[in-house]
Amino acid sequence: DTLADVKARGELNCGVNTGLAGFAAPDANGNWTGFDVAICKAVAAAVLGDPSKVKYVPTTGQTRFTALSSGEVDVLARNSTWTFSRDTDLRLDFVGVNYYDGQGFMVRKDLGVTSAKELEGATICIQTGTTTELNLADYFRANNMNYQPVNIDSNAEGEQQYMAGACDAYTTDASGLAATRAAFADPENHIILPEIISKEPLGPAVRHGDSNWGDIVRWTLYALIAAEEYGITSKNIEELAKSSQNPEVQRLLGTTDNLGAMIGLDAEWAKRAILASGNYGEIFAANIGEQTPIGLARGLNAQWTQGGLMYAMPFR
Amino acid sequence: MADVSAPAEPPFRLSMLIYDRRYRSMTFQVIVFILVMAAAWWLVNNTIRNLAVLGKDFNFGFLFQRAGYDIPQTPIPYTSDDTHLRATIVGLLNTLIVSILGCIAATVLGVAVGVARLSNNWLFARLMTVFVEAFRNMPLLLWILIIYAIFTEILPPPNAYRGEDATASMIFFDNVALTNRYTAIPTLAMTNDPGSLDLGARITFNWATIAFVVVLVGGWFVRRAILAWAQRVQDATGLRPRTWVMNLAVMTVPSLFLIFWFGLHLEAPELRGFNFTGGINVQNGLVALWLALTLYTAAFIAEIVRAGILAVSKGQTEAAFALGLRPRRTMKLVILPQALRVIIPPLISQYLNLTKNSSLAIAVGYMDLRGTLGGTTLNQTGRELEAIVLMMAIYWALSMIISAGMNIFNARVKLKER
Amino acid sequence: MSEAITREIDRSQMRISDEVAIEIHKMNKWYGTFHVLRDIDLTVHRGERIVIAGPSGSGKSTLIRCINRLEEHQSGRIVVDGVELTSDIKNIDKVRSEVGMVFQHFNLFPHLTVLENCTLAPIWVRKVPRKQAEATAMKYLEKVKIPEQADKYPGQLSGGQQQRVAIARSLCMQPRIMLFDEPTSALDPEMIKEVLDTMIELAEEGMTMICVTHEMGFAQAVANRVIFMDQGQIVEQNSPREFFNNPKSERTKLFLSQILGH
Amino acid sequence: MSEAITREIDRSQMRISDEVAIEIHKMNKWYGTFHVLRDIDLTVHRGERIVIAGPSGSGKSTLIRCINRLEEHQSGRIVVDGVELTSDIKNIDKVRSEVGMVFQHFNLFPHLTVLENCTLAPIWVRKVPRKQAEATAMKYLEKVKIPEQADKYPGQLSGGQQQRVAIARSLCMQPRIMLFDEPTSALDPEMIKEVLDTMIELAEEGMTMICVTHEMGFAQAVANRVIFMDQGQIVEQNSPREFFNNPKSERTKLFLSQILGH
Amino acid sequence: MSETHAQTVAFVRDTMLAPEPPPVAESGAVKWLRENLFSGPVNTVLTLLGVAIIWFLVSHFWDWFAHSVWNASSLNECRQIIIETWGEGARGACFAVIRERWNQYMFGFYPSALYWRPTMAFGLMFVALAPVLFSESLKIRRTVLVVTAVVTLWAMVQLNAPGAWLVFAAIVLVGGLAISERHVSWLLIFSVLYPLLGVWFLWGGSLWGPIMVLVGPLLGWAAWTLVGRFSALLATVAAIVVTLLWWLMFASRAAADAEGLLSLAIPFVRSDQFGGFLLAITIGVAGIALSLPLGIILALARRSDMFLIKSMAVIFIEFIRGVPLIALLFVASLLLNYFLPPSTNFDIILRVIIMVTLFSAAYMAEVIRGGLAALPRGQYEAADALGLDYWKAQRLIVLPQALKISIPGIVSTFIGMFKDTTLVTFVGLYEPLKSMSDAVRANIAWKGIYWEPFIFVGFIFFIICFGMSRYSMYLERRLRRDHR
Ligand SMILES: Nc1ncnc2c1ncn2[C@@H]1O[C@H](COP(=O)(O)OP(=O)(O)OP(=O)(O)O)[C@@H](O)[C@H]1O
Ligand SMILES: Nc1ncnc2c1ncn2[C@@H]1O[C@H](COP(=O)(O)OP(=O)(O)OP(=O)(O)O)[C@@H](O)[C@H]1O
Ligand SMILES: [Mg+2]
Ligand SMILES: [Mg+2]
Repeated sequence: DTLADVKARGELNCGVNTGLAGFAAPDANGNWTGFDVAICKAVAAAVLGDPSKVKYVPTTGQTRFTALSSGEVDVLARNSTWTFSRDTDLRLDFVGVNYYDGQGFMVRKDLGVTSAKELEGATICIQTGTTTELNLADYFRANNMNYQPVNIDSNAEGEQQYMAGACDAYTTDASGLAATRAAFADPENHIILPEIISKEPLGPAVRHGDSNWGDIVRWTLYALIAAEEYGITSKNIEELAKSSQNPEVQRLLGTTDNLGAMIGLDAEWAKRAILASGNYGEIFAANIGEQTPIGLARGLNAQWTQGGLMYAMPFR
Repeated sequence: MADVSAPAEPPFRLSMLIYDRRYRSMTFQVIVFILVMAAAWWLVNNTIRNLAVLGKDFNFGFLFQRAGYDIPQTPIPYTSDDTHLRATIVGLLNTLIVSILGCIAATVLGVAVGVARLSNNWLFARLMTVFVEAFRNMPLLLWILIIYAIFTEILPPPNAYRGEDATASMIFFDNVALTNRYTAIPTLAMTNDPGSLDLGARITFNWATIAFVVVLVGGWFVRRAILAWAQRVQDATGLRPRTWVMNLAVMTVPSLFLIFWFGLHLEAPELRGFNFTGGINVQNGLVALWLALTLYTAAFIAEIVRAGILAVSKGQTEAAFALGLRPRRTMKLVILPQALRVIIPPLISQYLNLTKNSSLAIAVGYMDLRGTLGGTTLNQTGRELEAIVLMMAIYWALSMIISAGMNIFNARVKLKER
Repeated sequence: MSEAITREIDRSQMRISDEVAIEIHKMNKWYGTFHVLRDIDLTVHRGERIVIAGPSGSGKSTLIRCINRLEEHQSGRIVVDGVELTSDIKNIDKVRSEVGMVFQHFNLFPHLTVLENCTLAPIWVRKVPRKQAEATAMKYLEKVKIPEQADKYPGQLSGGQQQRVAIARSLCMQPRIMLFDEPTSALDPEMIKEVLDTMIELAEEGMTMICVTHEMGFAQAVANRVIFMDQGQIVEQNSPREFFNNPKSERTKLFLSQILGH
Repeated sequence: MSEAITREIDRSQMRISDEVAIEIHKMNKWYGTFHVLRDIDLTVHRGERIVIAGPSGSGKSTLIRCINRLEEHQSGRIVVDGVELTSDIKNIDKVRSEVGMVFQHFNLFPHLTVLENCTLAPIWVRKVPRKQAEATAMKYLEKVKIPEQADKYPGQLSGGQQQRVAIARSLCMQPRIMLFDEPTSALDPEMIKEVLDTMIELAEEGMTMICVTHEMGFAQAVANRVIFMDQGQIVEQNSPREFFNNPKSERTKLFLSQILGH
Repeated sequence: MSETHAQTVAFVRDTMLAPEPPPVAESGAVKWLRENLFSGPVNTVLTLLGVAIIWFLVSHFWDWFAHSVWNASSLNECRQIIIETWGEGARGACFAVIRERWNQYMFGFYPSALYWRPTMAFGLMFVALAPVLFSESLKIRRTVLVVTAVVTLWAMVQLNAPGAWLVFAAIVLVGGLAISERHVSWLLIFSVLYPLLGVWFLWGGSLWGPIMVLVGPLLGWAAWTLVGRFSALLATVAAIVVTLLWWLMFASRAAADAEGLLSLAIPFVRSDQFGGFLLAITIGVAGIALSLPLGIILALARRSDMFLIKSMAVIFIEFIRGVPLIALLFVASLLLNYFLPPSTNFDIILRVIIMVTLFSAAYMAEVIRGGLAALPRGQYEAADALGLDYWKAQRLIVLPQALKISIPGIVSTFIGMFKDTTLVTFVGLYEPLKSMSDAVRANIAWKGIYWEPFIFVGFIFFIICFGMSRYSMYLERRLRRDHR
């Protein structure tokens, strides 16, 4: 029973990337920040009452799922794509999507390429051991094109190769491309091609078989998303908790109905989760949004009310 | 006087299991063996229980599923539609390629450097020392990364070869292009292609290749015969006939004939689209890995060679000189045969190390066994237990083959002593 | 160890011709700035047997190593068998095939059998057919009394046997001059005798020999001349009888008193 | 080397009791298929001093190594001080602490000082307190006349001194029987005397000793009995006087002529 | 004619010749050049080649080095400074990243207020090593310890170590120095205690843990002496059983209880905060310290004449030596959880240390086996003849000598292992070379910096490994002299 374990331990073990700008990276003092890290903090706040009670377990592409299935981590929030086989064969449960991504290509402007369809025969840098590798193979196969893959081990290597012109195009999730491009000395000389060749719904995962724990993580994520939808922010949450008349908000913040009890938590769980690093929109804006160096637009990740896909199930 | 009669075997007592030397070691061995077996059983039992808890099984069936990923450099035909098994084999072949190339180059370079360190050229000996110390005292991973980065940073991208105002030009009579992705080398083409031998599973050998192999192997045997003949002549007359002309001819004449017969010629790579095509593009991952392994291992081999030569005492050289042998003959007849005995065993273990170290290939994206089976396949199928067990078994088998070779060699050249 | 010498040699049987075998004239040698050999003058006639003695570090080894150019001298002349030693390789080869050398530590080739040790140089330097080289080798192995060891490896022999193989190996090149550098000093006492016997036999046959040794019994029994060296120079030269009974120089006296007192 | 023996021993002072120290009965030993020791019968009384001689390879070393079970015998019996040597570890331990052994190559422990060499076994085997062990050790080091070397390491001593340390080390276990395996044959001639003197002193005190040696002077001076071995068998056994002056067997005569002639 | 002939050449030197300087052509710089650089056509070519290589390297990399920037807070700032100072298009290194992230490269994510703790542990390690590694020569020992003491204390002051601990470190360092002057072997006690102390300094927590670990062998020893009166074998068994029982059943509880009574705790630091060279050195040192005893046991087993024992040792050693370390690290991170009882989970660093230990133990066993084989048979026989049993003989006679002979091999195994700690990057630990640099690059300020971290990390590795290899060469020469 993961919940009991976590409570007994007094600490949430959260699997994260070893270092991906915007999503999860330790700073010089070992403090973790990032879009995925915020999920860990929210869950810890909901379950343990303290967003800092997280032990971050850096995982590589190879070790991430094993770390989860062996019980080394309780939640895996490591920009992992939700796929059929991972959900079934690997015995994981993806509990939701915190970022709708898609695989794209980045090329130099002076290459004169404007579409991925023009990449016949190109050399393409790709990180090994990810779904992108499979997508790329499928895409070129489907379009009857040839390409030369350059397998690289980490994002840093990929950037370095791409910068030196060792590959014509660099492919990874569009969010990663944007982050990478942002760090270039000359971002204007690089373009991200319009084709998005895959769906990459990234989301936190838990072990298969512990549905209650899965529910906690899932609804913590939804709480963050819903909070944005209802306009609950870390600034106004205390006030809304006292004064909001919206029954949906009241239920969410535990003013009426003790939803938390149904998942083994107390009434204020969602409030704490939102307080940890703000609602979904705040987290987005603080880590990867347009004001950050990474500068991602909300796009698909806008609320459903804004034409995006972020849609929290009702708290009822 | 003590009464000394014929010794009667004392009857067996339980305490003899501990106090009698004959039984004591048995007892000890049995206890340790039981403990070890118990530990092994414990591990296996845990594994079985863990697999059950996770709802997994131990099953190599995933090897026959579609792999779905591409591999940059494939010695045998491979597409993403092939199975994980074939990807594994591709990875193994890639491991073998870089290991064998590395062993050869490291030996050549290592011997050269080892000898150069003994040279009386002060400057060169010092330079070689710097080389050896630099490579021995920094992690191999660092060298792999650095060399790979040097390749990408220093060499021009393919499109630098493009157009009128190309900033780079091909070398070796426009046959080879060095780029920061790969080295484009010409392929061998034939005007008179004899067709291929199909071994099934899309593995083919061109008859021409087979013909060349036959010629080379045959040539090697003929060469041995020539050497034996030269030895016989020398034994009989004392004068050793010159054999190098014949030796050269044995290999080259048939080869030249075959080249002519098949109309063999080079087909230079050409820049088309983004990349060079028409030739063979040797990935920089391979070249950088190969170079790093070579340099790193060569530094160790150099030390082994140096120690081996130094181990042959100065007295041996002097004795040979005093008998009137020239330096070259002394090297060949006296120093080398003795030095080799000292050199070969650690040399082989360097080969072992090189083979194992080639598993760092992933750092430069070269898809070796660890990159395919232990990397992407493991990752895509989630079969970590099976994949790692299989991978370790393969590496272990490689090592055993190499060290078995070493033991045979050692037994053959062991010095006879009192 | 004078008891090791079993027979008194009939010196009258040994012929010394007037022909000069080795001529050394004002030869000097330095190691770096260290002056090892100073103004060496020495003439050896064919058939002479010369023993060189002297304290450790006096340059005895260096002197005889210069004679077959294992070391280079820096000034003066060395003429062996009419050939002057210069850096001309041909001359060096000529001299080396005339001069045999036996080392203190034998320096046999451990990877070759005794027979192969003995035939190596004849085959590769003298270009003798193997059969013939082997026959010669067996002849000399018989002379040193170990023909039955021909197929063993040096490592399997005792020290005395090894040194005798070394002597046979040198003899196989049929040299006209033999140099010995303390051939018995690395041997156990029982084995010294075997080797000295072999050397005495050689001496009886009239081989020109220069021998660095501290076996004074041997010197008295076979040498025509004893040369005493100190500090890189020849301090005294005399017949063995005179040398031992009536040493002239102070240094020689001191040296002899140490050696014989022991 | 009879000049090494300085004093003639007053034999009347040495007591040989009737008590049996070592009893060997029909003992046989093989190395693989090679029959090294054949039907050895030997009784040694307490206080006896026995010298074993014989050509190389005759099994002398093997015999005395069997007595403290460094080698295992395959048939027959060996009873030391009433304890029969079988593969029972307790018996072996008992015998080894009664029997001291001195090797040809000393086998001192180079990483320990002389004093530590001597106290090691008393402390760890006999469980003697360190202080007491050191006092005993100093006593025996004085007996072998090198107390001043106690804090040096074996590598800093001469061969003769090392061998005397080895003797002292054995004595520190206060054995009732001492075995010596060619204790002087690895020594330079000057040093042999020191060691022999020490052994003679031991003999005078009535220690039971079995000594493999070729020092015939020593044998004549101290032995009660000389045993001559050849091809793994005891060929002759006699008092030293009879043995040297009147050898019975042909082999003994031949052997003596070689040894003494040399 | 012969006799008379000898008479005619009689010669006595009355005045000894004085040594003379060698002829000009045989000395001085000219000779040196001729002999060492231009002694033949081949040599001349080699010399020119050497000069060409040096020229190539200098001309290509010098200005990059010369234009280094040491003070900037981001890569862009570096680029700006270089352009400002040396003009458009100038290339230059940006070593400012090292300056900025120095602490991270050294200590990983270790709490900065506690940096002094690993520093102290590292300094005290030299005191613990003094009797083992530097026992040979007083001079070296003195130099090493004085330098260690000064550097450690200085660094601790810089890192704001609390006064009490400064005093503690000073006492141990100076005390160690004083003791090592006369009785190095006394320091062996410290060497034995050091692993526990080191673990405590690095990870912190309660001192009672290490103390209770230590109590195990003490109880074992008590049991051994008690039972030893009856039977040596039983005593050994009793000692082992008591020790293990204590460790497995009681130690942790006793530590907790004792902590409740009297708190001896310093702040606890979790393994995941280890990184950089601290991690590399921790894994390296722990690996070597643990693999040494294991290697000894394996080596003894492999030389044993008991068939089963021997074959098990051979199988283990050959298996470990046959697979790449990276595969074993994968076992540590991916498979170890399968092999242990369900839902046991322990520290990844610990798991990696276990695998690294097994790996180097196999190599260590081979090194020690060489040392054992080099020991003359006479030593075994003398030990036997004195009545020492197998274990006493091994402990008192054989191992002290064999280990000493093996020190050079052990040191080079350690160098290899230390370099191999970089591979833990593949299991997600922050070793300095790749993971730490990647982590630094994951920060927007340093994204895109590539060469400088490599050069820096390589340089540190070089210093450490080169120092150790020189030291082991020195030992080798010394041993050769001693063992003539
Ligand atoms: N290669 C060398 N370089 C420098 N000095 C040398 C060299 N070889 C010998 N020497 C020095 O030259 C001197 C003479 O050496 P040599 O070996 O000829 O002496 P030796 O009379 O043979 O002594 P020994 O009786 O010990 O063999 C010694 O002082 C020695 O140290
Ligand atoms: N470990 C062994 N294995 C096989 N044969 C051995 C072994 N040790 C000794 N031998 C053989 O046993 C025979 C007797 O050896 P031993 O050492 O007892 O002779 P020894 O009389 O002491 O000779 P020495 O005077 O040379 O010491 C010899 O032929 C020897 O080769
Ligand atoms: Mg000399
Ligand atoms: Mg013997």
